[in-house]
Amino acid sequence: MMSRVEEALLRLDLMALQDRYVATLDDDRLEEWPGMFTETCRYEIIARENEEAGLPAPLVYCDNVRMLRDRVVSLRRANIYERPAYRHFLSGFACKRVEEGSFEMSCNYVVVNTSLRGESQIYQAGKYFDLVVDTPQGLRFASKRVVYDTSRVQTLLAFPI
Amino acid sequence: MMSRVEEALLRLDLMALQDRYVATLDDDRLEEWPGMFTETCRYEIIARENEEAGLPAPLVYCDNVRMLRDRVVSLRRANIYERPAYRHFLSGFACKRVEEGSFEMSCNYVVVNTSLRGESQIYQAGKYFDLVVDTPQGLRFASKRVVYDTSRVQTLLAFPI
Amino acid sequence: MMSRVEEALLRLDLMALQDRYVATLDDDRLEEWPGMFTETCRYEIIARENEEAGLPAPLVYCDNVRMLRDRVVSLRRANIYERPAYRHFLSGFACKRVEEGSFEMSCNYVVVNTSLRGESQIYQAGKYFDLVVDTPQGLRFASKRVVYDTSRVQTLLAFPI
Amino acid sequence: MNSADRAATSFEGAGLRFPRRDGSRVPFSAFSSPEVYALEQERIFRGPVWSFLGLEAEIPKPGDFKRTYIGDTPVVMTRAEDGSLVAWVNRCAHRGAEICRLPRGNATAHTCVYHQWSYDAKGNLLSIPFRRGSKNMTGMPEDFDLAKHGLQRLRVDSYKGLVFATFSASVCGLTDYIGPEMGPYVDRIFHKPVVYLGCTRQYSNSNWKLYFENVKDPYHASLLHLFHTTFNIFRVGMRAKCLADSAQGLHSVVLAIAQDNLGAEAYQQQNIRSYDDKFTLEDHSILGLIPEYDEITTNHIQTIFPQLVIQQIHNTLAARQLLPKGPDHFELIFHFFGYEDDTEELRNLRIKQANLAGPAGYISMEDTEATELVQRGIVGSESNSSVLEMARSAPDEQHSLISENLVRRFWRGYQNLMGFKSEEDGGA
Amino acid sequence: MNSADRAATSFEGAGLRFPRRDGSRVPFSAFSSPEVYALEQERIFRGPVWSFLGLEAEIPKPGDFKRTYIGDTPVVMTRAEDGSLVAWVNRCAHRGAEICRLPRGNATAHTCVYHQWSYDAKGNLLSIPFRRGSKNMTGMPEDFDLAKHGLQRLRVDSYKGLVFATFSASVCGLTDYIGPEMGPYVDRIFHKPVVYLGCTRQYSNSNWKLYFENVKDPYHASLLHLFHTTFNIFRVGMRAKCLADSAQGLHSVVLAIAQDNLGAEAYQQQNIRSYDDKFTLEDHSILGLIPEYDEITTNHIQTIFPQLVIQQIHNTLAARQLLPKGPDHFELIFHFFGYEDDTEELRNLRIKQANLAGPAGYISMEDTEATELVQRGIVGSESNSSVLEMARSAPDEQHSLISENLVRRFWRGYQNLMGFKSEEDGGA
Amino acid sequence: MNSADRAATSFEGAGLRFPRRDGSRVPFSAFSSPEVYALEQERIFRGPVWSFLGLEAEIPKPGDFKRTYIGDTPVVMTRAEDGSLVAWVNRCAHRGAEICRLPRGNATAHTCVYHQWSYDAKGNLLSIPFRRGSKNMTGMPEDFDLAKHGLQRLRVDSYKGLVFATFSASVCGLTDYIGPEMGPYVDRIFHKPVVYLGCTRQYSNSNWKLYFENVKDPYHASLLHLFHTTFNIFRVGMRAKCLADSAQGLHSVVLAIAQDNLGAEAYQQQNIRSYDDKFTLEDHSILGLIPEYDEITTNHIQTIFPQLVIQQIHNTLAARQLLPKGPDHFELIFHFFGYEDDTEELRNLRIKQANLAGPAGYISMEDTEATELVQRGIVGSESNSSVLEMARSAPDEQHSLISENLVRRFWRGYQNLMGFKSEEDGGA
Ligand code: FES
Ligand code: FES
Ligand code: FES
Ligand SMILES: [Fe+3]
Ligand SMILES: [Fe+3]
Ligand SMILES: [Fe+3]
Repeated sequence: MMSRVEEALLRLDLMALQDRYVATLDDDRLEEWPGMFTETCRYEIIARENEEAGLPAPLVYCDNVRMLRDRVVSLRRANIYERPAYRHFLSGFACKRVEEGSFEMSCNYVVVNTSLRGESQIYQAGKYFDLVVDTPQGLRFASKRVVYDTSRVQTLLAFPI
Repeated sequence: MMSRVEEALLRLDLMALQDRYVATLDDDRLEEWPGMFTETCRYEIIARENEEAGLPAPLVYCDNVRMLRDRVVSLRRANIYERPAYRHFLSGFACKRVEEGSFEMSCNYVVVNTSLRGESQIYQAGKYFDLVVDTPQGLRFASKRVVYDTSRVQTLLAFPI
Repeated sequence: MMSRVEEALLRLDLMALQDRYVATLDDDRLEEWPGMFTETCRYEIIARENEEAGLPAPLVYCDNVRMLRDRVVSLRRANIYERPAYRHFLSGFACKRVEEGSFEMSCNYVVVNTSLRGESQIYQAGKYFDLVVDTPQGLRFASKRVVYDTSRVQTLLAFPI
Repeated sequence: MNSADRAATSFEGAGLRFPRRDGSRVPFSAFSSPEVYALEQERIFRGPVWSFLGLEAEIPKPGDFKRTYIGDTPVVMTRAEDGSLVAWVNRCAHRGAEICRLPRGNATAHTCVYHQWSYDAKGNLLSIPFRRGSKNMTGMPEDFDLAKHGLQRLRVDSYKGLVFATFSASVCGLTDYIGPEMGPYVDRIFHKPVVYLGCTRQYSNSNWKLYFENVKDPYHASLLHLFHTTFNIFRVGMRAKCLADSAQGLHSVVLAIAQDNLGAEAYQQQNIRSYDDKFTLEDHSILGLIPEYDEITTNHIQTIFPQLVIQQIHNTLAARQLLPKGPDHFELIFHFFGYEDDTEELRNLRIKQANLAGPAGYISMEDTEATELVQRGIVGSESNSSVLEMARSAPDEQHSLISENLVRRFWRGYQNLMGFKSEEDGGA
Repeated sequence: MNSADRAATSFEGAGLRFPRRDGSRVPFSAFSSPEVYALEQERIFRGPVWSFLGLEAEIPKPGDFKRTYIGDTPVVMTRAEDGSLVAWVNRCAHRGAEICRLPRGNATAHTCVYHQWSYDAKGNLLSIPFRRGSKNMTGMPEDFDLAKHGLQRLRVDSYKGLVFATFSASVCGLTDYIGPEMGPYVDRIFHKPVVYLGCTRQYSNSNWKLYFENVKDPYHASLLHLFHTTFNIFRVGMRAKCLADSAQGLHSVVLAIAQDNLGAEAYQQQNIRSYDDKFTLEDHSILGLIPEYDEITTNHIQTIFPQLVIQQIHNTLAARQLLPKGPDHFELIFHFFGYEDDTEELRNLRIKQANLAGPAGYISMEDTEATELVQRGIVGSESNSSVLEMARSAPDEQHSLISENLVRRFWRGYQNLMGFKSEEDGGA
Repeated sequence: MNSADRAATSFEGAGLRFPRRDGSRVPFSAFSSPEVYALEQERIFRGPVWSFLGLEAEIPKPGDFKRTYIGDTPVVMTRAEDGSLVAWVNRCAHRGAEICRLPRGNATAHTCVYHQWSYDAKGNLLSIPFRRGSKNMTGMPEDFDLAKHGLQRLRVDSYKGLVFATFSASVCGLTDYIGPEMGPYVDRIFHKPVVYLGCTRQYSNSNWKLYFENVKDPYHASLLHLFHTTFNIFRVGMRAKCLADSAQGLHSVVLAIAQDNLGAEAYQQQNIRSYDDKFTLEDHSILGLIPEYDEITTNHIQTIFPQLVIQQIHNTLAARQLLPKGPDHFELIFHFFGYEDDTEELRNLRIKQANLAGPAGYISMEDTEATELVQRGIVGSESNSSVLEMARSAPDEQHSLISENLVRRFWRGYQNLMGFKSEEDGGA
């Protein structure tokens, strides 16, 4: 039973990480977002049509955590867009240990966004493919690949998914 | 490990409470809804725009459980509206113990509603901010503040969120 | 505490089964879908309006696993439809042991589908009513009744829910 | 003023011209023009046709009602206390609110929620709150006559348990409307009392007439629906019958006649016959066929213009109700039914065979896929036309499934109803 | 060219005819026609009316602004640095971008994000980047006059803290527009400084005029809203007052006057009176009524055409802003407020009584349900009319809640503004 | 009858009049009128223009196809077995269904699913099931000629790997259409074989011409897109070139020319220069610029009317395809590409710099935000006009980014194509 408990605790920890991740974005705490990644992380948002065709063109592509921080500064200081009101929802969670302290995790996501005039719409649906590592600071994303179904991006994408 | 297990069990209990809460509403078992609150509870639905501006105007505001029961009677007997077919979905769950037997809990919600003509639409998205207390009868909401993003309420709001 | 842990593990196992179920469909691994059912299973998709009126007309009705496999072959080989891009989301999970090795489970679902032109829409919302049994091969659905609210089926239904 | 009137006006000038007189060319704007759609509401749905509302079996008891539509107009069909069938527009005579707010139910009086004007099941205005005022308050004028402010009642009739209604005072009676050619085929399915089994609804992003074309087009059946072929089920010796009514040509029936009484076992034995590959059904019961009519057919698909398609596919029976929802949408409701004297086995088979037809049906799901492919394909080509030539040289051929005769016949009837000329006739 | 112009043209030919001169028959197409809607934008919202924008209390400080609408047109109301009220169309004088991108805020200059043309709070164009070019680059023409390219300013005025604006140069002043009949009732509610408490928004799938009818129709109150009746609360001795303005008849007020100063306790005591069943409120405080006006009313519902409804229900106060959103949608914004000198108890009661009115209000949620029932009920019946007969024989009766006088008066004013003739007048 | 025809008719009467002859005033209804949109489909997209469909690199092999649009009309571009490029309307010659149901793929024959009419890659009708009937069944008429019922083929041509098609038989050849001014700049980017890297799609709630204005408007660049400024990146000595074609003025190119070959390091060193605050990029590689053309530009933005914008921003390359989707929507597809001979380093840089442009691009995301601000800002102001005055007095200035010359030139070409008169010319 101990191993079943250990396994359950791992699953719960990973789910809690994902919950914290989406709450960070949905609460507009962008400044905390890069801190959930490792220094050498990969963060990518890519259309499923490209992914399935083996084509690399991304919507967003970062190959280290500094690029994530740059994006946050740009979003806060430079770019002009209607402030999103994201709500992420997750389901179909799966995880497995790939090696000691390193875990693959995936799940569906849908982002419901509300416009300034007060209408909530599905902004984007897709699937997360994550690699999580255990660090002295806790679980961190070594890679988060966001593969989106909703290939027609409505207006623009500012905030991360 | 025991404390990790205790913590996990608490988290699961609180998530299960939230699951029961939404199932109660989605199954149209309104009569059971007030029973999930304490006698002196607060239940409030308020637009995020008011909340962020520090303005108090609510959509629904109850400062005790009797008001919840009154609302149920009114919905069942007095008010005229198309019966909703809510489906709540939750994500981004967070909780913490504030003191012995008292817990803060929050999560995203989206309510999908289906009209009588059979179309399902996003009715409302937002976030729950709850205070849960442990009572002899089990976990109860001492406070549930429903802060909604979807400021344009479609047609009307009858059933609680 | 042990019994609380056992109960929590059961709940987690059943939730994980449901997660695997939706991931199987959303990843378009239809061939694995019948394997999640028992040989003598029931699988049914039925409109809530019929269910509530006590009328039997189904959208899909299978009374053994061979019918599920037939459906997969038909979908792969015979039928013509735009390939769906489903994303299931679940909430309001409830479960209870009905007898040794046999569990009732229910939850809300919403399926977000993305068309080939890249728009994501709510395709169907409803509730699962499941009977799960413990078999030597693991947990299997002895019955899965999909009661859908969205009575206007958009265009057609090809893939299972 | 009325939007259909305006459309009519603009069409009197412009006109939707059909290139040919024989229905073999249909301008694509017939499927997308909002003006054509508005005019159809007037000339067809509020015009001289009988529109199918539902089955008597849906409202067996006095007071039973169902909310539905004729074209765009909300109507209610109900059974009065005396057992008679009634239909009225679901619009309060006071300020126009929908009176009946539930899809189905039982009520012998209907009270509008807005000001509680109350009507009996026949649509007569029974009472108006404060009609006589109260204390110093005046109430309705003395000359206000309740009898003149009932709901808008429709002519309603039923044929063998199928309920129809019409806005037209002048159209012929229902039996004549169905006509001598179609009657016997309706009778075939509705020769004994039926039981309602529930419905499924399908919503398509395409024009309602594309669906009408589809069910009058036996040519597509074996080409679009590949279920039988894929599973190597030969329908040996299948004979066909394709008939239209001789009046307007808007109704029709297509029958696929089994030569032998094929039960599930017979189908199973056919597995020895195969095409290139080796797919077989694991559970053959879905294609069982328990004989229950004099002439054994696997398919009986019959349209009674404009809102009904009668379906018998193996042992599954349905009355499909077709409702237009704007120029580029329609709703299709499959009302499943059985007979009162069904054995349990037969009833179960009907339910299992609901897998064949309906929004998820093995041999029907492709139909809305096809109509939507047309709706999308014709965008930008509104001035082009479809080409309906199959069996054009054999307009009287009735035993062929390889034919577009019924479709061409339909378009001639449609042009006639709508007042649309052909270019060959010098149509303006 | 302008879509309203086109619509106008087509209406000059077609015309929306009202069957009667007295406003007692309203053709249903008034609620669904896109042409009527386009014409309303021109003849009403951009015409000779004052449209409510919000409360001064929403923008108390210089620079405070709020984005809103007059009809379909986006406008901003703001307070200039000198404290004066200003309103301008939220459209950059350069290429038309919305300048003000936030619902609310504080700014004494507004810079368009597209090319950073910058305006002061009064809409004067302050600066254009690179106006004089740069190095070899030319910039704006020499004769370009900043003063001629400010934002489109509207006439704006406030009455007792209620802010209105108009596109019309010719309409009379605001006080005259409100008129001598309505003024005292506005004063009643706005006699002392108010505090803004926030807003709730409701979006309805129905025409904006259905809501206007609704608030001018005291007849529906006790029939549609069953809250009081259900909880056996008798409103003994309720007197009423229903007035329209004498100019156009487009404004109105409906008062329900309590005979006694009924506090929560008084209501509680009434529990002994009961109807058939035994429902009682467990928490009566929601129906408390702390006296605060000379004349004690439970309800004061007043419309100032076309965008304002003033509401006092018990102690909850709101200015409802009505915004049309196409022929079949409107948005309704409840701006809740209190008085600066509210006691904590009174303020809390106002907030608690927000449960009575608003999108989820016990005695208001049915209103949009009703307007939507009408919008759905009239589809297909565009050439029919509603029937407004209640108290028609007593057009001067002002003390009755059982009356459609205000609604008929409204439609006569509407016809006049829109230039729609009556058939009785031989309207074309 | 055809909705564009009807619109044309109504416009012949009404006309969209431009206040001035020089393109400096654009009536806002050009961006919102459904009639203008319908007429654009006819006079532009089905008229004498070459519309961009995609890159040859998207369909390198025989049989490769891609589904796309010209205006509203669905079309397919494909490569025939002989390697030639082909384009046809994606509409079956039978009853109009979309034939090609996948966004991309490889097929040398296309079979409509509805009745399995089959076409080769060039759109020739190859076969019709049961054409000759079967047993007693008649089939198609004797005189039915397959050759007359192929798909509607378009003129198609490619220029340096960019594929274009036209409905027009009379428009000049593609090279002439691109013209002598634009050709060299297309050549600059497409001088050697390219590799397709995938696409991203953006959907905007605004009129397609607002996007066209945007990419012809260098004036907005440093004012709307604040990325460089925010990170204190000075683009010292940036020179510009802005050219339109001399034929219609509908094409154009805007270049921002770097004086030095600035690599990432050069940018990094500029951090010493700063504005008011201290924001710096932590990872500068995103602004690297590996020199690869004779003239080093940071930006090359070139429009080939009506569906193409060629983009080079630093080392990221894209062909943006602009598709109108009704009067108030457009879709923009960024087709990213590299060169066949890219080093790994250069290819990776192109991919990383996709962060700069596209729906989430640091220096492009604001463009759709801006076009939507205009679309919302002009509601209710359809009879007003935009004011395009920047550098109006210097129409021949080509080295300035502070200019609306290209935008005015565009509107003159647009008026010409659409047949819209100016008021200064006495336009009706
Ligand atoms: S609208 Fe029906 S009673 Fe008034
Ligand atoms: S549109 Fe406002 S500055 Fe150009
Ligand atoms: S529509 Fe294409 S084959 Fe019939
Ligand atoms: Fe079919
Ligand atoms: Fe009301
Ligand atoms: Fe730009």
